[in-house]
Amino acid sequence: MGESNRGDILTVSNLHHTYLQGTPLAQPALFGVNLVIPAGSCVAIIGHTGSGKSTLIQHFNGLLRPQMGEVVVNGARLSNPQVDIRAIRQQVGLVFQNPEDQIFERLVGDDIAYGPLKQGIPLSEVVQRAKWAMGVVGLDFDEMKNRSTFAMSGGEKRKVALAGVLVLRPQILVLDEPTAGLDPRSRRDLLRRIRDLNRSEGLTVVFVSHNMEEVAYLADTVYVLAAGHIAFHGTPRELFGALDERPDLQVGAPPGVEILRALHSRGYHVDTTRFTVPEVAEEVAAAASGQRGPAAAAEPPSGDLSAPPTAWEGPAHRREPDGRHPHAHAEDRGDAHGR
Amino acid sequence: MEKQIGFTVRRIVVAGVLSAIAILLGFTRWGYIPVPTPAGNATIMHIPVIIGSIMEGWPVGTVIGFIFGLSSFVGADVPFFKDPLVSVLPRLFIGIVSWLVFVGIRRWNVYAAIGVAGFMGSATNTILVLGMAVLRGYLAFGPALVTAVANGLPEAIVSVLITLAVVSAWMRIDRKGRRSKLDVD
Amino acid sequence: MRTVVAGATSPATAGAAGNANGEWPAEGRRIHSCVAKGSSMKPLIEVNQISFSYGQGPSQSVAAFTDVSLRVYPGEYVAVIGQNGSGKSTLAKHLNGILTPTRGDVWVAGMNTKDASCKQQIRRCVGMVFQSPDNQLVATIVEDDVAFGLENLGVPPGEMQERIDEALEAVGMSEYRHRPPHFLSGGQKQRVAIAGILAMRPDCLVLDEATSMLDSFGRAEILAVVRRLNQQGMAIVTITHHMSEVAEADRVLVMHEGRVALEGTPRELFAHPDQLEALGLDVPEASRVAQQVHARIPAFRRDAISVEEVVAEVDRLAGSGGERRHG
Amino acid sequence: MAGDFELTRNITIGQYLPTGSVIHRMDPRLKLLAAALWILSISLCHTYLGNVAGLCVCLALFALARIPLSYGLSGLKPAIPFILILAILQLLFYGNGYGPSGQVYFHWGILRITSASVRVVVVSTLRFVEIIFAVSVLTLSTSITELTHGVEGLLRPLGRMKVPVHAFALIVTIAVRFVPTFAMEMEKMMKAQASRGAEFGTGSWWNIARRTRDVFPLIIPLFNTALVRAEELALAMEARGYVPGQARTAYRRYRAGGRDIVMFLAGMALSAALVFAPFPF
Repeated sequence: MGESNRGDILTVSNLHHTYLQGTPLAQPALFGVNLVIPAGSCVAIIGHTGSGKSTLIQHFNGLLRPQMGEVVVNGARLSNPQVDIRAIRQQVGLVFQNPEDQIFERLVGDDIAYGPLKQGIPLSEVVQRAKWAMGVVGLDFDEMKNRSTFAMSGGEKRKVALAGVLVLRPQILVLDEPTAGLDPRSRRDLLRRIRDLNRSEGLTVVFVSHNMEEVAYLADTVYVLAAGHIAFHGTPRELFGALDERPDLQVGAPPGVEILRALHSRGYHVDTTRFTVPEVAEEVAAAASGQRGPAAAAEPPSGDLSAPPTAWEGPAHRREPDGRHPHAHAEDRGDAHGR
Repeated sequence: MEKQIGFTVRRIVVAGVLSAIAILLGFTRWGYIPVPTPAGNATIMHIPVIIGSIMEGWPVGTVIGFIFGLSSFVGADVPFFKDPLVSVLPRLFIGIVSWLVFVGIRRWNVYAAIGVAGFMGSATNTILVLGMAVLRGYLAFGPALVTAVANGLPEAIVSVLITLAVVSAWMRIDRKGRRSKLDVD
Repeated sequence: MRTVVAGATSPATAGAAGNANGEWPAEGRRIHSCVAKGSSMKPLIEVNQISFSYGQGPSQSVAAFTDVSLRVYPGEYVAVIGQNGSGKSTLAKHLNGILTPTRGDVWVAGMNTKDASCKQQIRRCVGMVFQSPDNQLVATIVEDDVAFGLENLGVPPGEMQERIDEALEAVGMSEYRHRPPHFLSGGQKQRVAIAGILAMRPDCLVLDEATSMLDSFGRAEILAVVRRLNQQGMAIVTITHHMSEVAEADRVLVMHEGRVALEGTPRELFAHPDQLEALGLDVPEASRVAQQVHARIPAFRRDAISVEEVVAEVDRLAGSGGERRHG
Repeated sequence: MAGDFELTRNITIGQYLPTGSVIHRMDPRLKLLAAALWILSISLCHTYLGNVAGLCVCLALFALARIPLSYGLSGLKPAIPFILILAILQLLFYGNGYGPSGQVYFHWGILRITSASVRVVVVSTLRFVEIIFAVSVLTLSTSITELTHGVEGLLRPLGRMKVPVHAFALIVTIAVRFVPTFAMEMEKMMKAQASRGAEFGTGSWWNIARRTRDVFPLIIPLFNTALVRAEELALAMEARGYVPGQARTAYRRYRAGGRDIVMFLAGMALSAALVFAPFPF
């Protein structure tokens, strides 16, 4: 957590927040949160209802200002009352959980254009940006721009909400439970698009999720928030490997990891840091055929990550070469074993 | 099923949620549009009453009006609203007037009927409340008239716009083929 | 698309009692195993080839679903799964007469849902929990909300207290009884909604996408409550698009574009991931793992659907190599 | 600035202050009825002395309810500018109005200050203070749930006369139930809009057009979601066996004890006295 390299686009240090501070109804929500988000990374924040995660993400774009501690976005300190908050909100795009609460125009096109038009951006550029944003989330510009926002499915609404934020051209995208309530197909589609945004467009993504399959699929770094402080920080691999020793995190593992943990606790020497379906199947197969000797380390991941179309495709870490990954060493799976 | 009179489940819930909005608007500053007059700010808290009576009939409008009246009575900062005859009684008529206007005009043009009902409902609120304030001796006629124009006019305009937007979308008589601002080609 | 799986693995076609009466549409053999528990009993809910369309007039009506049949026996756990727009939620609203079919009949405990005079009894028999936790609580205090249904049924005030206590206990919300609903989490509100139904002592609980607006913790809370109720003998019909909720059901109906596309036990369904995928549905991860292991080790059963079953299967196969285990 | 969005946490409907006094413990139906009668008689009383007496009774109520008077005064504070403006306007113009104008104290141009206008100013100011106090005692001593139960209980007997009172009670309950829900929804919408570049409360307050335009993208979705909620709520209520107009039993039963009745009768007597007693001036 101490690393503060040049590539950090957002840092939170020793952040405290208390609702209704100074009144008898004061409710403390955050106690000294520290968090570093490197540019271009994809960070998951996991936490129970009431863990303070929504309070935390509202600090990222200045909806809440630090009462104590500091939030720095691209070098701008949010505790400074003089900071240009509209610029911050343009850099940090925040998508809330419920799309109903963030779509307020009658027509899809108008809703997506709301932000840039408020900023006074010329219409021709707004149109260009909207085309781009809608394309990225998978909405057809010509077909959708004049559609009513009432007559949309849950998945479409979420895409409109996402496009309405992307059109601001943020550098950091913050998503609160981006897939809650979606059916599997829309969910997969949306997750793939978010991943593409992160991997191809280089957008920094921070998302809140309870779904460990999703975390495994998207995130390269995970923060677990519990009772207002960071209780765990590491890669998904490290998290899933540590669950046995850290029941306090109250994080449910993906079912594949559950299988490996159950096998591990029954004495099989399986590698509990593996979590994609092909990896888990490989471990299970090894265990079932009695190959999992006590000293055997896991084999390197097989190149064959082509799961059936339903599966989450492959592990979520392939970006070490550029060196931005904060925990590249953890990918060395031999050392993660048995932590 | 369509022919049911009295309070159907639907009418009860619509009256309930619209009353909730009327109360909420009163408790947040969003119910007010600041206009400096003796009656304080212009208000949009009566719009749920109008919407309720257009959508579900005058009894629903009257009930919402009553609840709106009570909440404005309890929460009033302006002295004469602490008189139930000013804050509650006139509000009972907003629903009836807007419903009558709506029913009267809708055979020609539903869209226009909603708009005019929005205007007349708002005007009813302004005229009856201020009229009652004059009758009860809180306001002289002159200031009341000034207030009626300064507050009543913006209230009525906002009321027309919101009522139209909400009711027409709900009745699905939205003008078809609306074009987004982005539709520039 | 009207996928019906040719009964490659269908173990129990003989048990499909409906076939004899010609009640199942003759569109091919289904993966359909008859209910083990209660097949001899009378069905609690009997849905006979119903269709439903929205809107009036043949010109502008939109079919929500066509030719759907379904029986729910006392104590059974049935899941209806499908994508958004597959007609599953509209079907749910037929099970207690909120909607009545355009064609065909729905019988609840021998009463036709079209019979207005039976409405109250049908509602007492089949309780329904809806999607949004906020939009089904009426009262300003938890216990008053639980009482709402009892007041409607005309339950004598003396009896109410006991029923309310019991219902709140069953969902684990007793300590919140004096709270206003807006201080509760989504999962807690949904538990209160279930308590409101339980207090009416129904024979069947229908969950109409009751978990889809909850986070995974809220969902786990609800599933635990539902499992317990089913174990105590209550029939459950759950409408969902979460495959993980389907694994516990006795029987699953897959709806697609207004028709029943697949039907069978969860195990039978999960054995056909390609078909489910074509219907836009997912297979639980444990099941996918089992299938991939099966591809490597043919002796490994491919139809394991839960974490426990996969682990048990490993134990079975590795049992011989026990010296490798150090535990 | 940050506090701008924390709507939910600042909204309390009702301001219940439990002290366990006799007023708090009074049957909410009788309390509500007595309060309504008392407020009505205050607004019907036009004499100086009567209103002074009424004010004394209101102060006594605070003592009886063991609620510090500061709570009543804090309700009064925001109203002071309005009271002043109104008093000045009335003093200056009311003398030209209708009705007996009485003795003229001051006359210049169109301005006439008469005994009648002085009376209007003093009486309406006093009346305002009395009603604020009376309402404060009621809301501070009765929780919002008790209030809705009180309304329902009061109206229940009317149901036999084919008045849809149960429907009304249910509407009030639903309204109270949904205020916090809508408040949270509004907070979320404001935050979502702020995140997309909207600025709330930065427009100058005299910039009416600007402030009004800000309101639309909040109010219209609020109505829309409310109506969607209403549809779902109607379904849920039907699924729980609610049939409008049908006889229902009641979970909450209030039984007015002797003390409740005595207090209510005392309230009635005071109300009657305020209206009918021949106050000399």
